[in-house]
Amino acid sequence: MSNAVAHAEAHGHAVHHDALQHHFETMQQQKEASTLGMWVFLLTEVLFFGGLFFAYLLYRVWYFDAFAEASRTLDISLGAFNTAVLIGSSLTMALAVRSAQTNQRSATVRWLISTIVLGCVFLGVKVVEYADKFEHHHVPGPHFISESPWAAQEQLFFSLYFTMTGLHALHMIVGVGIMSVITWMAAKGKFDEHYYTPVEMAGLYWHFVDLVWIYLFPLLYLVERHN
Amino acid sequence: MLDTLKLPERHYLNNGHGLKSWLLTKDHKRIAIMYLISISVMFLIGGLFAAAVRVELMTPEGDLFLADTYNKMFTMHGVVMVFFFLIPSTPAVLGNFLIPPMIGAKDLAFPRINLLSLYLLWVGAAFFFYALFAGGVDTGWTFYTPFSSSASNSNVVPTALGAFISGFSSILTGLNFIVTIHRMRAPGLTWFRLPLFVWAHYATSLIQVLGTPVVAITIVMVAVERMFGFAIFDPVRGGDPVLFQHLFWFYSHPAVYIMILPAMGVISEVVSTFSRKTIFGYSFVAFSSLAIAVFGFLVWAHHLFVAGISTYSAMVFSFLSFAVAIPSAVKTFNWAATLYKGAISFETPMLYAYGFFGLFLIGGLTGLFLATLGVDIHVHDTYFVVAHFHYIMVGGAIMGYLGGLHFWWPKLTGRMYSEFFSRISAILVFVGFNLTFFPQFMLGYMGMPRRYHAYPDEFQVLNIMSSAGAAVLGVGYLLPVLYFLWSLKRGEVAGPNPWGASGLEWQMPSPPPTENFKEQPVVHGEPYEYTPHVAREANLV
Amino acid sequence: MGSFGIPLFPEQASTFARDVDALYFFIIAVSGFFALGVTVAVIVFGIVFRRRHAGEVGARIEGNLPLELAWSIIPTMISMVMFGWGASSYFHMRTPPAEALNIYAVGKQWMWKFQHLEGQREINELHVPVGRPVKVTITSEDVVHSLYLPSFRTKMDAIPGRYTHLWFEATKVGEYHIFCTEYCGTNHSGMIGTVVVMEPNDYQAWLAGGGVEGTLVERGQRLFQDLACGTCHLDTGKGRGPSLNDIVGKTVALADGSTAVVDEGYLRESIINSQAKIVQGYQPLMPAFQGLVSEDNLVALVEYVKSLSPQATTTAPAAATAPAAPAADPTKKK
Amino acid sequence: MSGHVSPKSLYYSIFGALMVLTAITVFAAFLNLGAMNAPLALAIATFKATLVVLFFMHVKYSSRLTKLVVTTSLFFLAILLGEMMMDYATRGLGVIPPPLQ
Ligand code: HEA
Ligand code: HEA
Ligand code: HEC
Ligand code: CUA
Ligand SMILES: [Cu+2]
Repeated sequence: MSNAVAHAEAHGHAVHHDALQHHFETMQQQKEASTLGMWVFLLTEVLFFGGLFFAYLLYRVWYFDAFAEASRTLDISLGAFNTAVLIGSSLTMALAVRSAQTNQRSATVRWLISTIVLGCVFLGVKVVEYADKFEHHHVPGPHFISESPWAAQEQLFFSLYFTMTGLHALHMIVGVGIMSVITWMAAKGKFDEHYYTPVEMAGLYWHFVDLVWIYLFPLLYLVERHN
Repeated sequence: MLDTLKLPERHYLNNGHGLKSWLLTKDHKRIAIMYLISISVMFLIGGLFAAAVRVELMTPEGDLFLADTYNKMFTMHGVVMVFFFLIPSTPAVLGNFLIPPMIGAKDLAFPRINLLSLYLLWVGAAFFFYALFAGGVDTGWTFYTPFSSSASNSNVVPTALGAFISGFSSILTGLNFIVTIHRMRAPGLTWFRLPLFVWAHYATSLIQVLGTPVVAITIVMVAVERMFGFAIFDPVRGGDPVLFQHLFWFYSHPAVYIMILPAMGVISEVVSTFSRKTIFGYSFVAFSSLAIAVFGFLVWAHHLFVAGISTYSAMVFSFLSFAVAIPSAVKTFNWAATLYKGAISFETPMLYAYGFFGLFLIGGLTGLFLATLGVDIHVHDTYFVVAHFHYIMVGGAIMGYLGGLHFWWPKLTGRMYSEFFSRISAILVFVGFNLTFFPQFMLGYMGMPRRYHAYPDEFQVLNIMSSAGAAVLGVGYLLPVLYFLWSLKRGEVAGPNPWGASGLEWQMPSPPPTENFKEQPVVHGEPYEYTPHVAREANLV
Repeated sequence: MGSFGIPLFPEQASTFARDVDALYFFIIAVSGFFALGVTVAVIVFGIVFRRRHAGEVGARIEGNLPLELAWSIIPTMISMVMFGWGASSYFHMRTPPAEALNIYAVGKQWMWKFQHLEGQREINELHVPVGRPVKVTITSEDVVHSLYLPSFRTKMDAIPGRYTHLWFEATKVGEYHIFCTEYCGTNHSGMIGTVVVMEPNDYQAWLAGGGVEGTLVERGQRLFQDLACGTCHLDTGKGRGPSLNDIVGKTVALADGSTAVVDEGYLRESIINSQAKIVQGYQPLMPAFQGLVSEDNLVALVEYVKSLSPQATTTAPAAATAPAAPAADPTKKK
Repeated sequence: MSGHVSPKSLYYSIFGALMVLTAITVFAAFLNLGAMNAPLALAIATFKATLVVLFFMHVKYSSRLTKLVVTTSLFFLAILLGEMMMDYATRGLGVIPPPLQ
């Protein structure tokens, strides 16, 4: 995926680009390989989260009241805010890729940095939310406290909440890491309109992380908000 | 004729010396060799655990080891053999080495990722060894909850993380193969000109990338439950322990095809080469690999027939399990038909292929017993199941792997091994194998449960036969280590194409240069062309 | 039974045994046919078409469509026979007849505890009468176990938090193995026992010999009082909880709009974790008895609540499953 | 070989649509739609996901192979969710299937 081509030397020209690795014949082939590789990687990610989603789905059907009750303890405004932030970061990411495609180096860097900043905002909010959970003893395990009659099953919800959002946050941290490297590369002028695969691949990854959240938000925060 | 052959002056093995030139290599061939060494070590370790199991089972009483020790022995035997030996075996060694040359490429699409996946296997193994030296693990290779998540007090988390990490190694290998096969084929090499070995690996890779992530997340769920006291499968807090089994087998059933498909690919190559004939029904064999990969995902709950799943879904899963047997049947029949009117010779790889036929047939057909609901209720979790999967995994998959290793050894090293000893070993493995595992079918139907440290007296005779067989089998497996090592220095120089095979990989010198081909090869013909004309060109006459 | 001193088959001691063994032989025959066929073919080809000189190559045969079809379709059809036969015997094994004797089994690291309705309790030993269907309701107190009766050719996992069932009808007086076949930790291989099949009279005598604590229902009734269930569950239905009379076998409407059929699993869940399913018109007031009642006592409570629905537990289900019983009959005659 | 370059306006309008849809999800969660709450929320999420995949991730302009990979992932996800649900959904049905009764 992206790091496979990460060592690329820049300022190329169409005929024999410096970023072309020895075992590929053409830049086209190299780019197609990276793209396919990234998509196959995302495919594994879909199934990775798929297992978790099934566990969630099953218990939500079984213990709907407990899930509704537990979900109401989540802060909907923070959740919605974070959704907006993450979608915003997807926008900036898409624009970063576009700038790379059109060879606007400083715009690329600017959009990438915006994406990183938004990603960090998201993670910051997540920290606040987690802290709140610890404070209210909503972390499943021996210290879990809940007044509701569904205390036991609420732990299922919170276990899934922490696992799902935790893995999602982990993906974001990795994403921010990757993005920092790419920003640095972009600032160094390693990309041009013939070679911007790393930016594009990082973008695909980032959008995927966004996709996961698009589902997590309603599933975790909005189980049953009326009444 | 062979005396005139010389090793090429420059090849991948002498292109760079010292540890660093190996550890930092991006050459798929060197990575394959490192895999070969790693998994051979793991196989010996797994085999030693098996030996311990067999020695304990010679007497009905649990007298040699404590029950806990015994439980750890078979658990670590299963974990090592499945996650650290058999899943990486054929793909990571032979596939890694051969797929690029077979499709006329210089390397895999992502050489660094290839190296990374080797490192991940090592890291995973390191976790496993940590667990081993910290006292081992006793959950069985299946890690069933709630035993693994709350009852066991052994090193579940490090072992599970070891399996998790080696799973990533497997995902990355599969990803690399998929991209390579899609994007790196030589001009003229259309899909239907690909060697069946490549088809088999393509199907394998699909399973690796689609299945492994699910077991990864399942392991994560067990780990958070164990480490943080979360509740996901915990029945006390309303979780469903059987959900774990669903998720686990969603991966682990397809995973058994990760183990067998590459071996099937090897068999296709070997059978064609040693009968000098094109594969009968090429496209059926090719598509049956894909069919196995896809259908393989539909049948997992046949491991759960008595685990409290609904009667209806048991019906569906049983039905689909029969469906997944059909493509295997198609393959078997096509291999047999390939032999018809061939020009067959019986060098060691072909002996292994014949061994594969016999053992895979028995293993596969006993899979039908297990897929049959009424019978599975009786034999589930007995030695019948143990015998079934050893027939396929040891009889089928390892016979295929060893056959492939003998077949391509001259390509890997440039030298031949001792034909005499290799035949002896092939025969020992076959005989020892049957002696070890056939009695287990009878034990299973008699009702002897698996994972038993002590058992009622009436089972002893068959158990002694099995243990005796294991000793023969152990010798059979040890021999190749010796003659392969011997061949590295003393073996006859093999030349580029000692078997007169038709694949692209045989057009490289043996051992091949780092870049495989000097010029990008262009493919004009069909695979498996064995006409008298081709035979002459390959210096067969 | 056996050959050369090696035993080959476990005893056939239940009505299932013949059925399962017959199916087993059928599959052996089919497998033997294919295994031999392929083996003979490859060996014969290997001899007849062996390479005679170094440059020889095989004939160029690409394939043959009719053959391919034949050897995909024929195995498919044969395997459908296996499937059908296997599935029908599975249904049979999963459908306890209504008149079956009820016995409860609780797995625990590392023992089997059995309870008879008459109040007999035993560990690692199970006494049953010959010639009478017996239904065992199984659960576990800790991890997954599996109750395996090889001479009866049946087994079922014991799953914590749930009831599962198996049934059998013993055909031969004698003693047979009980094994635990789901790996459950250190002493998994010690979790074994004996099922003692007795003549009905002996069985009655045996039952009479124990039961100091009274029948299961009586024990349940005592627990019901001790746990003060009756403070909420009044017979009038006017208490804080619904009346428990005549609920078994009925469909109850739940607060979330769904419905549930009242069976043993439902009763168990209602007691241990009552909030999972709230009966319509009631508040989630009932305390969860999880951890307060052992699985053994739960079984007694469940039996007691069942005894409050006299029609359901005796006549009603018998009527509901009556047509199924004759369907099961042909397999019973030997 | 620069691939498809979408106009900036497209990105902004997709962003706008996603924000609006998020608002609708939150709003709808507060309505009592009975059994329809969850399906609606999931339908909106799926619609949003589709927008992201097609436009932000350029699948609309990608090769057939990329589209194939996307469908493959959905197909196997459906197997995972569907076949497992099949077991749980049919557990309550008792043992004897109605037609055999
Ligand atoms: C490489 C590994 C491998 C392979 C390829 C297979 C292949 C098959 N397996 Fe096996 N299996 C395992 C490894 C494997 N298995 C393992 C490890 C376990 C136990 C795990 C554990 O619990 O620890 C297991 C357990 C297992 C079970 C669960 C048993 C239980 O626990 O109760 C079942 C049940 O259906 C099953 C069925 C099958 C079937 C139908 C096939 C089919 O794919 C076989 C197809 C092949 C043939 C059928 C032979 C060739 C065909 C012909 C010659 C034509 C004639 C055919 C017909 C008439 C149809 N296997
Ligand atoms: C690839 C997979 C693989 C392989 C190759 C093997 C190889 C062998 N296995 Fe095993 N086995 C499993 C996968 C595999 N197994 C799995 C998944 C389980 C289930 C675990 C669980 O229940 O959790 C299992 C369980 C299992 C059991 C059941 C334990 C139980 O349920 O209590 C037994 C018992 O006989 C057994 C035996 C053997 C033997 C004798 C070999 C032989 O083929 C090994 C031969 C190799 C050697 C012996 C080592 C090399 C030789 C030497 C070092 C020479 C010196 C040795 C001697 C002279 C003896 N295995
Ligand atoms: C504090 C009051 C209270 C006590 C004590 C109590 N219950 Fe309940 N029970 C309820 C209420 C209220 C309901 C209905 C709501 C629900 O389903 O949880 C109920 C429901 C049930 C049901 C399901 C009834 C149906 O019609 O579906 C069963 C069975 C049951 N209780 C058994 C018991 C047993 C056995 C005990 C004692 C161990 C017990 N209850 C103790 C209040 C109580
Ligand atoms: Cu209990 Cu094994
Ligand atoms: Cu399987």
